[in-house]
This record gives sequence, C-alpha cells and structure tokens, in this order.
Amino acid sequence: MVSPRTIRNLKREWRNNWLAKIGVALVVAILLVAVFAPLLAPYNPRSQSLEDSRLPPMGFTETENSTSSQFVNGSVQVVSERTTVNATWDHPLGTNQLGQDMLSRVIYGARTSLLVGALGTLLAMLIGVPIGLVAGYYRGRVDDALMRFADVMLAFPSLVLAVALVGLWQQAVWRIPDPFVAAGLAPSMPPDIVLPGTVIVVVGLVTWVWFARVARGEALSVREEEYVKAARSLGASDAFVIRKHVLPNSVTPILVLGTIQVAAIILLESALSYLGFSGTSLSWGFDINQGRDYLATAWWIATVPGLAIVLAVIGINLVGDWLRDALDPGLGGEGGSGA
Amino acid sequence: MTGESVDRRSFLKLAGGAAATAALAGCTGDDGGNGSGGDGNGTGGGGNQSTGGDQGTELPEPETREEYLQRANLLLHDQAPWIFLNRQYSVYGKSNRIEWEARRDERIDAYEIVPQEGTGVRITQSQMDSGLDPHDHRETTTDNIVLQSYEGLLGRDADGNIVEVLADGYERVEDGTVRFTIRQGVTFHSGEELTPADVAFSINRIVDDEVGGLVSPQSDQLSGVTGAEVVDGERAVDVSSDGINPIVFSLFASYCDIVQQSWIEENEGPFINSNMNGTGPFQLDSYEQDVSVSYTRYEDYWREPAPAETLEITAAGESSTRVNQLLGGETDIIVNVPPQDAGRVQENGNTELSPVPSTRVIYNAMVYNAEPFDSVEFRQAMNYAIDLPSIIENILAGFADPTGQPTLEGFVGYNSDVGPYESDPERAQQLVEDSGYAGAEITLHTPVGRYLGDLEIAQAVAGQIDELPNVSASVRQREFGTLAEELLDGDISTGPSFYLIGWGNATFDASQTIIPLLTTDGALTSYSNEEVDGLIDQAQSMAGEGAGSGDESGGTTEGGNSSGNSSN
Amino acid sequence: MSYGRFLLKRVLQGILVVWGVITVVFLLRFITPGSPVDFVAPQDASQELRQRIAAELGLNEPLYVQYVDYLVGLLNGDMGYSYIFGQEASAIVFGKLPATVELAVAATVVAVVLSIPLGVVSATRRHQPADYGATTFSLLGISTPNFWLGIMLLLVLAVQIDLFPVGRRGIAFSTAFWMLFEGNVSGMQTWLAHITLPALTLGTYFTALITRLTRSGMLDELGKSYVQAARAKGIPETLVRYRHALRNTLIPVITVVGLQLGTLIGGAVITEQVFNWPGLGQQVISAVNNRDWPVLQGSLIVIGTGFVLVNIVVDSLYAYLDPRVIE
Amino acid sequence: MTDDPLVRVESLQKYYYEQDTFVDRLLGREPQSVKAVDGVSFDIAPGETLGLVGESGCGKSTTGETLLALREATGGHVYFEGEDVFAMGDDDRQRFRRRAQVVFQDPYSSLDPRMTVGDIVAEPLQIHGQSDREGRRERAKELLERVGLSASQVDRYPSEFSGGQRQRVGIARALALEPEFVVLDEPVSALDVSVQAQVLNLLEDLQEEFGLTYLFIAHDLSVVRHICDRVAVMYLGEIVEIGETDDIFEDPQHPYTQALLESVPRAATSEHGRRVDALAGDVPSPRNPPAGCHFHTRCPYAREACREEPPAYDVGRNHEAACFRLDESHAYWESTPIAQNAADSEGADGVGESTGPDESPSEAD
Amino acid sequence: MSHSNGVASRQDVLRVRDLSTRFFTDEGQVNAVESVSFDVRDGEILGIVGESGSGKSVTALSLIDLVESPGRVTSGQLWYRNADLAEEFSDAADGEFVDLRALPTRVRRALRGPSFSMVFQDPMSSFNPSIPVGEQIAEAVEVQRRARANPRSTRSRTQGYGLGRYLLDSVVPTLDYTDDESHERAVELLEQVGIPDPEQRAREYPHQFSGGMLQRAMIAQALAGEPDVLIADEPTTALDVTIQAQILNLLRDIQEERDMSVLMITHDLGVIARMCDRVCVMYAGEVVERGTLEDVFDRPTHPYTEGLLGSIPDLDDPAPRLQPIEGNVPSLLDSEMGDRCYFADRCPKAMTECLQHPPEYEAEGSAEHRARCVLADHPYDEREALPPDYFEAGRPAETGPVDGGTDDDRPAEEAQQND
Repeated sequence: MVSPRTIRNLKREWRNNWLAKIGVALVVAILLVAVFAPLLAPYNPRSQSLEDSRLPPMGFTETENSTSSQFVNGSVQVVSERTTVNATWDHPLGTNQLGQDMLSRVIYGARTSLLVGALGTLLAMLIGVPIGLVAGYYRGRVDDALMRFADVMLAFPSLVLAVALVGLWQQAVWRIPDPFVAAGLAPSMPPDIVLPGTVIVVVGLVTWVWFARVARGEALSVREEEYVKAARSLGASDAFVIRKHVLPNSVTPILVLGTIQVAAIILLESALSYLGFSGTSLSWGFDINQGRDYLATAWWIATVPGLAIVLAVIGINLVGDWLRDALDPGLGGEGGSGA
Repeated sequence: MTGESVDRRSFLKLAGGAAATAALAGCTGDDGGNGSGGDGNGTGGGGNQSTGGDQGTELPEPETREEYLQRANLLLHDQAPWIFLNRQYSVYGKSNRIEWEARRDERIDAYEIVPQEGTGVRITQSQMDSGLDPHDHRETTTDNIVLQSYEGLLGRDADGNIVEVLADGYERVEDGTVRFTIRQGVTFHSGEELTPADVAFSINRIVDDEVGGLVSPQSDQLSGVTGAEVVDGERAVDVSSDGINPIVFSLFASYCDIVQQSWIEENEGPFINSNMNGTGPFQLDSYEQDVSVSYTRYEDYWREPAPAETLEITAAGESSTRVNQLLGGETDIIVNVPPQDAGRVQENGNTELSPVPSTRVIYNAMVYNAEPFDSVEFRQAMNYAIDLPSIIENILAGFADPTGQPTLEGFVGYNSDVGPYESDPERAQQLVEDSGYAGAEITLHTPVGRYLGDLEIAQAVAGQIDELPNVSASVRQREFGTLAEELLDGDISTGPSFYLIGWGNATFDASQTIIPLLTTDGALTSYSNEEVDGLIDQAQSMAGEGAGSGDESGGTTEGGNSSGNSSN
Repeated sequence: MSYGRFLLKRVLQGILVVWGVITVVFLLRFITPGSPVDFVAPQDASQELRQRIAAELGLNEPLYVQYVDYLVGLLNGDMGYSYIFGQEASAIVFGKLPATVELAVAATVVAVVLSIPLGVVSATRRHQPADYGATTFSLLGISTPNFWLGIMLLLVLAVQIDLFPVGRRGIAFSTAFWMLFEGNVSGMQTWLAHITLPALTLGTYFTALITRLTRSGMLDELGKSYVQAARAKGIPETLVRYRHALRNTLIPVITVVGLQLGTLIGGAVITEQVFNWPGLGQQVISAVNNRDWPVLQGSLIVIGTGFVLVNIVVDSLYAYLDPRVIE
Repeated sequence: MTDDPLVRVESLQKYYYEQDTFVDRLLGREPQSVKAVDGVSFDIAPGETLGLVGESGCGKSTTGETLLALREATGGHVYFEGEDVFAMGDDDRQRFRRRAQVVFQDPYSSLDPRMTVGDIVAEPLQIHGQSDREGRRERAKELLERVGLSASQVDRYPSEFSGGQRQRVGIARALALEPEFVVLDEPVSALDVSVQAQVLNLLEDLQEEFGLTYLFIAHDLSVVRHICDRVAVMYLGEIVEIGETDDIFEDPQHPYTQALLESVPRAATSEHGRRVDALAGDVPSPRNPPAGCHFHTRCPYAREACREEPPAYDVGRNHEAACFRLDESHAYWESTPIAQNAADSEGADGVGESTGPDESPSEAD
Repeated sequence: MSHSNGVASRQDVLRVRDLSTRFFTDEGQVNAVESVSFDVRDGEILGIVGESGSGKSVTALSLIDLVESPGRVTSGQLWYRNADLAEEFSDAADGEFVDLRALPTRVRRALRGPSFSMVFQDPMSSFNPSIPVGEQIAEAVEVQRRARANPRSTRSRTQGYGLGRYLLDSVVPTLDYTDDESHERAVELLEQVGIPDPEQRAREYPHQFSGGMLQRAMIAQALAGEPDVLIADEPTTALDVTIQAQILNLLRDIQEERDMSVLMITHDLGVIARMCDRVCVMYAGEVVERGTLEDVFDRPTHPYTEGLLGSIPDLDDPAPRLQPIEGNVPSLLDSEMGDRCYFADRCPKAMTECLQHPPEYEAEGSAEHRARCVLADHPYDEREALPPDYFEAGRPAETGPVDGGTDDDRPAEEAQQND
C-alpha cells in the first residue's frame, strides 16, 4: 500500500521541515496523554472540592473580591472581603468553579476530543469515500446524482447542520469501560470512557461530503490512468478495479484530508460542546463554556482548555501539512470544514 | 400545630378515604425516619421531624387551611420527592445612575425606576420575549417586557402585598364568584378608555380557548377561573370559579393582563405579538424581535407619568456579558449577576448589587415511579448525600437560602418546624443500601443559564452524590425549552427522571407550588402520594387565611365563610 | 458556450441544489423524534385539541401533500407560523438575516484585505521573517476555535482594557448608513465599535485560510512555465508576480473560499453566540432548542440558499477570471 | 496471408456525448456528439502487424480501445476469429480478454505505482483465477526475464524503473496470459530514441517467438514503417488509406498520406534546407467535422465534389485509399477547385479541442 | 549544399565557455550542465540535440538567466557581442564582447526581449491561461517600448502600475498596462506569423487556440523585442507532423527574413537535419560532439552520436533491425557520476582509458568538428576494451538510481520539459 517512494518523500520532507517534527511531537504527546489519561491525571477530573474552587494556575496569584450575602433581620446585606488566592502545586493548572483539577480535566478532555475526532473522521470516510469512488469511477448519471446530493449537503454549513441534528436528536452516549480502571491501575478515576455517540454520528454525517469530493476527484483521475485501463482490458471487474487500483491510489489524499479533518472535527466538537450540545462534560469545549462566566474572575477556566485545543489542532494540522507536502495530493487546503 | 392533639379517627374522618393510604405512606416514611436517626434537621426542625418520623398518628390534626398545607410540607419533607435545594435570590446589578429597589417576585417594574442622570433607563435581561401578546407566554422574561405596557386588575407591591391596579375594589360575592370594580379614567395607549367589557374579554381570553383567537398557556395561572362577565349597569366584572377557589385574588394579583377587546379582535396574531396596546406607564416605541424593545413614557397614564422618559429592554444570554455591559455603562439594570461577579459589581464605583430573595425554589425532582427513585430511602439518601451549605456558600456565595420543604419561608403553608436535611454521606450510603439500589447510575438533567448557578449547582449535586461509593451520578445539560416541554407535556414518563428545575410562585401560597409539582395531577408533577393529594384537596376546599402574606381584603373573611360551607 | 449560457446553466444547477436543500430540510422533521404538536399545544391540551392542532398544521395529510404544501408555501414566501414567537417564520428569519449578512460581509472584508497581501508577501519573501510571521499567524488562525478566540478578545479588549463594547449589535448598518447621509457619523462609529470584535473573530479563520491558500497558490504559479515565459520576454518581476501569478492564484482561491463559505456561516453561528449578535445563527440555536420548526426550517433554507447564491456569484467571477471554465 | 483475419473491424463507431447532464437536458440542449471514431473498417491477419497511424485526435487510440471493448462502441462490429466481440456474454468476453491484450503509451501511468512490478505482471493471472500466489510470482519472474529485466527486480516498485524498463514491464504484463493479439498503443512514443529502438527490437522478437498479431498504433511514421506489415492512415476518425507498408510509403495515394510523409523530417544531411509544402491549417474539431471528405478543408486538391459526399474505400488486402482522385471517372474531376485560403480559415475555426492528446473527451462531463 | 563555407565566415554573437549549471536537490547535487562550450553566430541556426536529461534545455535557460532554485549557474562565461554594453561595463568586457555573468542582474534581465528571447516547448502552458493572447504579446511589445524610451530605468517599465493596480489587476483584467500602439503591433506580429484573422484571435484566450496556432503566437511574442538570438526549446515536440512542418517553415522564414541567430534545441535528429547549420550533441550534461551538420551526421565520431543515428528507423528504408544503444540514460547526480566518460557504461567501444574523463578532441571533418571521446584522437583498440559486464559488476543490474529515468531523479530536466 505504501510504496518506498512515499516513504522516501515523507523522510525527505521530515528532514527539511522542522514544523513537521513539532507537529508529530505534539500529536504523539496528546495521543499518549489521551491513552494514559487515568495514569497521568493527578485527580479524578470529576471529583469536586468546593472549598478549593477557582485556584489559579501555578505562577499566578489572584486577588479576589469575594462578595457574599447574608440574610440579616429579614433583609439581605452584601458583604465584601478581599482575599488573596495563591496557586498550589497540588493543582498546577488551577481548579475550576467546582474545585475540579484543571490539569486532570484537560488530560481527560484530550480523550474525548481525539476519540470524537478519530471516530467522526472514520465515519465520514466510511460514508464519503465509497460514494466518491463510485461517483468518480462510473461518472455520468451516477456521478451527476451523487454530486448534486453532495452539493446539497455542502450548502449546509457543517456546524449549523450539526447543531440542528444534535439538538434535535436524542443524545446517545456510549460508555466504554476504561481499561486502566478495570485493571485496577487507577481505581479513583472515572470507570468509563464516555463518548458522545450522537455527536460522533452527526459530525460524520456533516463532513462526509469532503471525503466524497476528494475521493471522487481521485477516482476521476485514477480511472483515466492507463493501469486502470490495463486492468479492465484484462477482464477485471469494476469492483476489482476499484478495490485494487482506484482505492489504493486515492488513499494518499484521503489520508491527508483525514488528518486535516480530525483537526476540523475537534474544532467542531469543541464548538458543539461550547454551545451545550455535548454528551459529556469531559470536553474542552464544555470547560470553555463553563469558564465563560468566570472570565473576569477566573480567566484560566476558559483559557486553559482553549490552549489545549489550539495545541492539539496545530499539531494535527502540522502533521497534515507534512503529509500533504510530502505526498502532494494537491488538496491545496480545499478540504476541511473547520468551525 | 404544636400542642394541639387530635386523635387519629378524626384525622381519618377529615381526610377521607385517602387518609388510610396516607397513613401507610406515613409508615414508609417511618423507616426512613428511624434510619436517619431523627436529628438531621436545621433550625429547630429536628425534634419535630423525629416525632413525625416516629408516629404520624401523634401529630395533631390540622384545622385550618394553613395547617393542612403545613402538614403537607412536613410529609413532603419526609418523603423527599425532591432533593431540596435552595431559595433563589434575584441578584440584580444596577448602576448608580438610577434609583430602584428590587422586588421579590422577579419582576422589574420600570415605573419604580428613577433615573438620576438623563431620562432614559436600560434594562438587560437574560433573554427577550417570546412575542408581545400578554396572554401567549408564561416566562418571567416576557412578563418583564410586556408588563411595562400592560397591567392587571390587581398587583403586588414590592413586598408581595396585593394592591389595586385597574380594579379599585374587589370582593367575594359568593363561593364561586368574585367581583372587581373597574377603575375610572384609565386609557389604553390607543387613547380609548378601559371598559369592563375589555376586562371580561381579557379574562375569558385566558381561560377560554374559544375566545380571542388564542389557546392561552396561562389558563392554569388562573386555575379554577371559568369565565367573567360584565355586571349589568355597573362598572364591574364578575369572575366565576370552579369551586371555592381560595386564592383567586392572589391569582389576579399576579396574573391576567388587561387588553383592549377591539384591538385584539381587529388584529392578527403576528401584529399583536409585535405591538402593544395596554394601559401601563410605558408605551411601545419600537420592537425588534429577539433584540430589543424600546418604550416611551405614556403621558396619559392614570397615575403620575413614570419618572423615566424612555426605557429600553435588551437581553444577553451570557451572564458575564451582562455584567460587562453594566460595568461598561452600556446598561442600567441587569438580572442574575452570577456570584463570582458579585464582587466586581459591588466594588465598582458606579454600580452596586441589589440582591433580594425571590419566590423561586430550586430543587432536583426525582420521579416517584422511576427506578431508583421509587424508593423513599433512596430519595432521602440523595438529600443526605449533598452538602447544601457548601453549595450555597461556594457556588452561590450565600445568595440563596437552604430549603427542606417545597414551600418557601414566608409563604402561606410554610412549616417552620421543618429544616433542611443535614449532610451525612454515611447515612446516605446506608440508605442507598437499604433501598436495594446500590450501584445505581443516575443522570441529573439541568437547564443551563436559566437559574442562578443552575449548572454549577447540578454539577455540585451530582459530584457529591457521585462521591457515594454505591451511586454514580452525572449531569446532562439541557436546553431549558426542551426540558420544560418534556416536563410539561403531561406525561410523566417522557421526561427525565431526575432533573433540576426552579419554580417561581408569585402567589405566596404553598398550594401553588405543591399542586402543580407534587400532586398526582399536577402539570409539572414528579410525585404522587394520596396522602399529599388528600391534604391539599382538603386545604383547597377551605378558604384559608391569607392568600398572600398581609392579604388584607375580602379574601380572608370570605374564606372564613366558605370554609364552613365546604366542611359540610 | 457563451457567458450568458454558462450563467443560466449555473443558475439552474443552483435551483436544483436549493430544491434539494428544501427537500432535506423538509425531511429533517421526519427523522427527528417527537411530534411537532408537542411544541405547539399547551401542556394540558386535550387529545381533541392536539388533533385540532395537528390538523391545522397539516400533519394528518400524507407526506407528499405536506411536501407540496410546504413547497407552495415557500414559493409564496410562507415558511409557516412560529407558535413560539407568534410570528410568521419568514418575518423572524428575514428579520435576523441582515445582522448575519453584515457580520459575514465584514468578516470577509477583513479576511480579504488582510490575507491576500499577507499571502503574497509570504510567498515572495519565502524563508524571510515576513514569511515566518505570516505562516505562523495562519497556522494559529486555522487552529484556533473561533468562539475561544472571541472570548479571549472580549477578555482582553473589552473587559481588561475597555476598548470595545462587550456585546450586542448596537446599530444596524443600514441605519448607520442613512445617518451618515444626514451628516451624522456617530452611527457609523457605533456600528464599527460593535462589529469590530465579532468581525475579527469570524474573519480570523478565513484570513488564515486564504493566506495559506494564497501563499501556496502563489508559489505554485510562480513555478509554472508561463511565468518563466513571461520572464523570458522581459517582463519586470513585479508585473510577473502581480499581473500574471497573483491573478491565477486567486482563481482557485476564489473557489475554495466559495466552498468554505459554509465554514464562515457556521462560524457566524457561534460568533453570534459569543458576542450576543442577534443574527440567524442565534436564531437557529434557539429554534433548535425550542423546536421551533418553521423558524428552524426557514433559517436552514435561507442559509443553504445563501450559500448557493454566493457560490453562483463566485463561479461567475471565476468564469470571468478564467474563461477556460466556460468551455 | 490468405487466412481468415484474426480481427475484423466493421464500420466501428465511437461517439462521445458532451453537455449531457440533467441541467443540460433541462435547458433543452441536444447533447453534442464528438465523433472520435466514425466508421472504421479493417482486417488483421494472424501474425501480422497492422499499423494505425495518424495525428493526435484522429481517433486511433480510441479505435484500439473500442475494438478491445474497453469503451462501448456506438456502432459497428468487431469480430475476433469470426465471433462478434460486442455480442459476447460474460464468459466469452473473459476468454476474449485472455487472448487480446494491450500495451499503453505512457510508461508512467500504465503501471500502478502502488504495486510491485511482480504484482503488476501477475495481476492478469490473478484476475483470471490463478489463486496460487507463489506460482504467479514465479511466472512474473519468468516474464520479466523474457522482456529483458532481471527476475531479482520482481519486488521493486515502478518508480524505481526508467521509462524503457517500465514499458518492458507493461509488455510483460500483456504477455502474461499468452495472448494471440496485442494492441500496442503508441508503445514507444514516450521513450527516448535510444531506448525506443530497444523496445522496438524486443517487440519484434516477441512477435516472432510467440506468433503474436499486433495492432500498432503510432504517430511516428518512421517507426510504423519499420515494424508494420500493413498500415492504415487515420484522419478525423476515418481511415483514409490502408495497404501494405511499402506500398503506402513508396506510393501514397491519398493526399493526406502524401502530406504526412512529406512533412516528416529525415535524419540525414540531405534533409537540410528541404522546404516542405506543409498542409495548411489545423485539424478541424471532431465535434463538427467538415461534411463530405473530412480532409477537404486542408487538401490541396480539394474540389466542390469533396464537400458533398464522403469518399469510401474497399476493405481488402490491397492498397486502398478514400479519395475521389483515384476514380478517374468520378464527378470530382468536373467540379471546381476550392481555394485553400477559405479552407484555411475554416480549418482554424474548430480548432479548440484538436490539440489534446489522443484521448477523446470524456463520456459525460 | 555547401552551406558550411558560408557559416565559417560569420561572426560570433554569443560564445559560451565552460558553462556549468547545477541543481542542489535533496538527493544531492545534480550536474545538469557541465562545462559546455559553443558559439552562436550571426544569422545561423545552431542545433543542440540530446535525449531527455541530457541538459539541453537547462543550457538554454542558463543563457537567459532563467534557471530557478534549486538550480544555479555555477561557472563559465557567456560572452555576448554588444559594443554598447562592452563600453559601459569595461571590467567585464573583452573587445566587443561582454561576459553576461559579470553584468548586474538588472542589466542582464533587460536583455531579455531585445537581445535574447525564447520559444518554449509547450505553448499551452507557456501562455498565461487567463489573459488574452494578444494582450500577452502586447505586453512584451510594451515592455520593450518602454525600455527603449528609457533604457536605463527599470522602473519605467512598471510605470503607471502602482500598488493598488496590482490587486485590482489581479481581479479585473485591464488593458491599462499596454496601450493601443502595442496592441496594434501585437496584431501585426500575429499576422506576420501567419495567424488568420489576427484582430479577432488577439482577443481570444490561449485555450481557444490550437497547439500550432499558439506556437505561432509564441513565436510572434518572441519577436516582439526584435531579438538578436532566438532560443527555440523543442518548438515542435508537442505538435503533429503536419503542424511541425508549418512551424519549421515559419521559423526558417523568419530567421532568413531578419537574419537572426537561432539556437534550436530538440531531441529530433530530423528537425536538426532540416534546420540547423551546425550541431551540438549533448549527453549527460556535456556536449559530446559538435561540428557542422555534415560532421555530425555523416562523420560521427562519438559512439553516442553514432548510436543515436543508428536508433532511428529510417522512413525511406525499412532496415531489418535497429542498432540501439544498450542501457539507460545516466543519472546526473554528482555523487554517482564517476570521473570517467559518462557514456562508457553504454559504449560498445569502451576502453580502459575511458575511465578517465576525456577532454574535447578535434575530430576529422571541418575545422569545427570536436568530440569528447578518445576515439577522435586514436582508433579503437580491442585489447584495451573493458569487459562487457564491467559496470554491472559493482551493483545489481539496472538498479533504480543508476538510470536517470526514475521519476524522482529527473528534477533538472523534467522541470523544464516534458516529452
């Protein structure tokens, strides 16, 4: 599937492109964090400690006007006091309004983001690639119909459609037992990986078009290649040709697009979570939404997960750029449906 | 209720057949009481609860309407159909440009606002109206917009006392009929004078689907009212009710805006929803749907014209946006200042905080017939699992009062002997074991941004329950609209079985909380208990003393009469 | 094929797509759980009343009749009646449209004005600081969730330093524009103050995207043989770059921008939410939450149609710039 | 060469339709036909090499692909050993595929870059049901050796080979099923001269060794002269002249063939400064070919009669040309000559598409 | 035909000496052109012939300074006869000749058009697809017109073309840069190269032209500056024979009419034979043999030239068997080019001394005849012959990197030409 030439190109681009190295480093780091979240997270990301709420990240000290009310003699009195809150190494990235450890939440958020990104992309691929290949390979009426349908799908901005679908459909949540917890390695961590099923299905449904377009374009050009004609002249069936020639030779741009789409879907997921259409609370977008109300008093609640998103997406985009530059599938940035 | 003792037989006689079952239910509550050790209550409620726990039969028989309601509250405390949370505070932020006192019922009456600089007033709510038809909505946000232009027959002052508005007199004519006399010299913004026919039309438009081209969602706000008609030859309107309707004046003090019959009949729905023609202190200047509503002072108002010449109401869903708008001088009054921003508003030289306990109770409903909430022990365990004082202190910064019963302090029917559950995770764990639902997984549905700190409260509650080793809890954010639809659709099985919601009761009467929320046929019910139903039926068949605190007029005396009648 | 025929064909194609959009939107209701009646009827409505409402909504008709009714309604500008707001859905949708268009256009202007020079500079000063700066900016730009960017801009520019108002639209552009005619610039100032942050927020992703496209496109074009041929005939480098290469760079950029408009509108939804901007995006979200079907459907159709329209314009521009397309 | 022909092509037609989408129909537009191959007939005897020569866009490659049923013909018949190829059922079609192979022009695009040459050469065996992987590999090695490559290269990828070597791989693939008939579609035109000669020699050797029959498609007349037994000259989708190679090259009958031969620069000093009477104008578009004789727009001898009806030729073993001038009694001689200037601009009119490679436009856009 | 006499008396217009151009690619240094020397004379057609990868196109691009990164002209001199320049840049001058490589880039670039111009192989990709053909030719005219009006200022050539116009022009095709006069001249040029209805065609876009017509337009464009030397890089390769004949006729007519010098680059020996007075044969970046047409075609000395001629099937004589050169075109990677005769591995007459890189020897024939082969010096000695498998011994037969045909390893030539 991967020819030595591809590998050579990848290596060459790798040598010359320090951005690619940063990208791969970021992605690997985030992957590791996501996989080993239960081992890495210092706390259960859900466990609260209201007394420790809104601790700033290391290096910051917050002066807080804590105002509270007291009901005295049938009327409410507002009492203000100025307190200084110091960061502690117990919570290097601080805590949120419920006293949950931000570091642990960011670590667990990586899981949700990457899983939604990967599964959503996979679903989009599984829908889009066959459609695109069939349209491109058969052309004519089939292509006409499938591509007009793709045009229709394209006319809906993916975020708008996703909001509509997630909002209208029942939220399905998939729970997968966390292997580390099951194995007793991290007993205090959440026992399940919670996946927002509806969100995954919806992001797949709203982004498959990009895969269809790219796969179609590839199929259109690959089908004109003489080796495809050669295979047909040998009596190969259409299915054989698509499987053995068209698909493998379309794989590179599809993979590159897939990479970019993971980033786009992470953004999409975070946007959905931010808008409150999320199936799980262990999500970066969800935390940003939470932090929104604390901008003036606890800026880190929204800032830290936002930075996590930026880093993850930059990493994936850099890897995507690397793959594209090395393999040059000529996408030119057309793909993607970022939010 | 203290000191009086009534024997069990007479209690049974009063409560009717239902009481037998109620007693059984009481026995169930018994076990819970024993398990709890009987001292889990706050202010002075401990002894009482333990007594109630030991022997329902030892309780004195209620005699007045208020006592029935108090008994219901006690029972509900024991049965724990909710996780009792808090009374919400309305925390307003206001700029020093204006003078204004916040009200307890979440309404912002712009007539009371006195600008100190300039002549205009700007108010920012959490959301805009859902159309300007005064009879086609039931949210506070829309009320606040509509009620600047429309008025009812009666109203309430800032402390919740009933005052006369478009009616200058009201009395109970007979059991099912009350009479309002209509004020003279009131004109609609259209310039035409208010007539009794307009009043009768307005009432009928709400309660009768066939009148006014509208199926009003407010019909249950005037529950019991069946219709109204003009009294021949008098400037008065008779309102008839189904049954005695003890709180009818309270209802009219809170609900029923008066519209002009001809204006409604001549115009289409979309027009009515984007224009206003009331009798209130402000008339509509411009309306931008879902964006802003501007008013100018109505100079021919029947009272003194309002101090503010112009008024603009806008909305910002994000509380931080509202706070920043206030701090930036972009608005004068904002609603729902979140506790974390209270300091900023208070310490800023140009703004101040204006908190007031509201009439809204925040609670987590547990649907009585859904697993695992069909177990009283489990429900009680949930109450013991949470640390309510910590939530109030850390999340709400004290802008809330803890509750232990559905009815808020100061309401008719409030049982002052019942305090909040105490935080006791060990007992909670034990109760969960007893309930047989150990290992249960529950999901708390909560609206976001609807109530002060709603999501945070829900998260804290779920987090604290989740700390129990034998229950796991998570939160699911819901849009208020959809959640409310599910809860209001009349089918208890379609909605979630565990949800956070708030209930505002502008009538200051326990029945208006318990009936819709905790009786078998309640519109928003999550609970069914024949004993409670029986107690409430009994209460509602008596004219209580006081629909509304400080209710001074007809209600009380008339109520006395009808009480006697109904006990026959 | 003549340009006119090309346009005609493109418009017809567009109509087909819009029809598809309408059909998908129409069908959306039938793949969604719950009956529309639930969202219209009062909670204690009797079965009889629910029936009546269903009949009024036409829900008892066979699917195709409802479909035809809906299509006919749309042709007459009738998107249905919003029971939530007691308004014609079309009035609500078109009432919100200008705010979104304003925001989207402002963001596009920001993007175009910033990105093309950035991309050109980046491509022509390859491996120089300007290039690194532009590349880094564009990488950050496409990787930053715009709602977060908006929040951060608000935090810094509106909350910490009080440069801009924190939210809401302030004044409609049309109003500000007419005020300008009366010699009153304050309207325009207000408008600018309010739209700057949202437009920047929404425009950043696009700026970054177009910068990247322009840079790589420009590099591509500069490597093509016609550029070499132009140099060979003695054309000065500036002319080669701008008169020849940039023009051909922009052709594919325009198409991609057209395709990515969906992202812009999607971005507008969330930007509106962040900045309390009363546009279609907020409307969609509230319609979803309220199950306000007529408004939701109307909004989706207007958004889809807008996308198609803009793409027709883009394609016409494309064909104008690159006459090969017409063939 | 008196046997029955191995391949007989009768009035083969291949039209493409453009502007054939739903929207075009909606606009009430007639699909525009492109007559890539417009009634071509010829025979190929067993063991012989027929050259099909013409300029780009004349339809020669399309003819090759259509007669192998790689593209669906719009008219005409192809008989392989007397059996109608277009009427074959699936099994027969599959048998036909074994016996008739093709080698393509472009050594870069004709090999799947993601397969090893071993897999490429063995692919026909896989398609035709040889499931034994090892056996296929052995056979691939044999074939590679046979075409002058080393068996040790079986696991290499096409990108590691030069153009000439790739073309050898392509030939090996065509030979894998031991076909009788091979269509060689410009097999050497993408190669450098020195390598081209190697491949031509190889093709000749293979023909001899396996008794192959070739249809050799080319635009390079000198290559055709070198390798072909008979030659058919195509112009705008039609055959204008067909005959024995020597006859054609030494005594061309059709004005087009004459011009073609005249135009080719010879690699000899005697060529220096030779002035060629070049044909005027461009090849007209196949979308709208000129009426009558397709060549009349550029023909120096064109007369009014040429505009009226297309000339025909006989299919036989003889030297035939489709030109009225060969018929001494034809009305042509009485009609008025057409001025070349007019023809020039007419030729220039429809030139839009005539410059592309031999590939015809796609079936639908 | 005894044209060689006339040729000898002509004056040189360009003397190329030891020109080397290298590409610094990721795989390593590619020696695309190596120490190439030749002269171009007034009014003659010089042919450069070679297979793909031989460096002929890069040589042409090196002449007009169009080699692009990662390529660079690394050494050599380009002596161009121009009295004015020689006077102005006396440091770089040698009599009337001036070394182009020593001139400032600005000056050198200004020579494109009036001194040198180029016709490329693929007219379709050498015209900007989105600008009308006439406009592109007018642009070439305009540049030269402005340059003539103000020869010392490069800025004048972009005058009236400010920053705003750049952006505007990239969206709106404007005729503002060129004026009517230039347009008229463009139409005139189109007419001169035999394009019917030039007024109309000038307004059309490249894709509306046929290949032959577009090549004519390209020639018209190249003539806009009235160049001294016209470089034609494979001008007919993309065309059909009948069209090729037209173009060759046209080129010859124009050359004769204007008495220009033409540098004709092609892989087609037939085209060389028909058009050129003198010939350079290139192989692996070097000129391996040069001389008059007769020298090279009739008395080839280098075995490569011989092999090339033997590989071509003769149209007039169906020889029973071709005599190809065995092996493949070599890699031009510096690291893989030993210091030997680059042809030795394919050469049927390779000898031990061919393992040393040979100098240019004079060969028999005209005084011009040179060959970079020891055989020009002394005859083949079989005793010295290298064993036939000498070059295969070290590495497996025909491995990838050895031959220059693999697609990664052709960066130099492939960038400029596709055949």
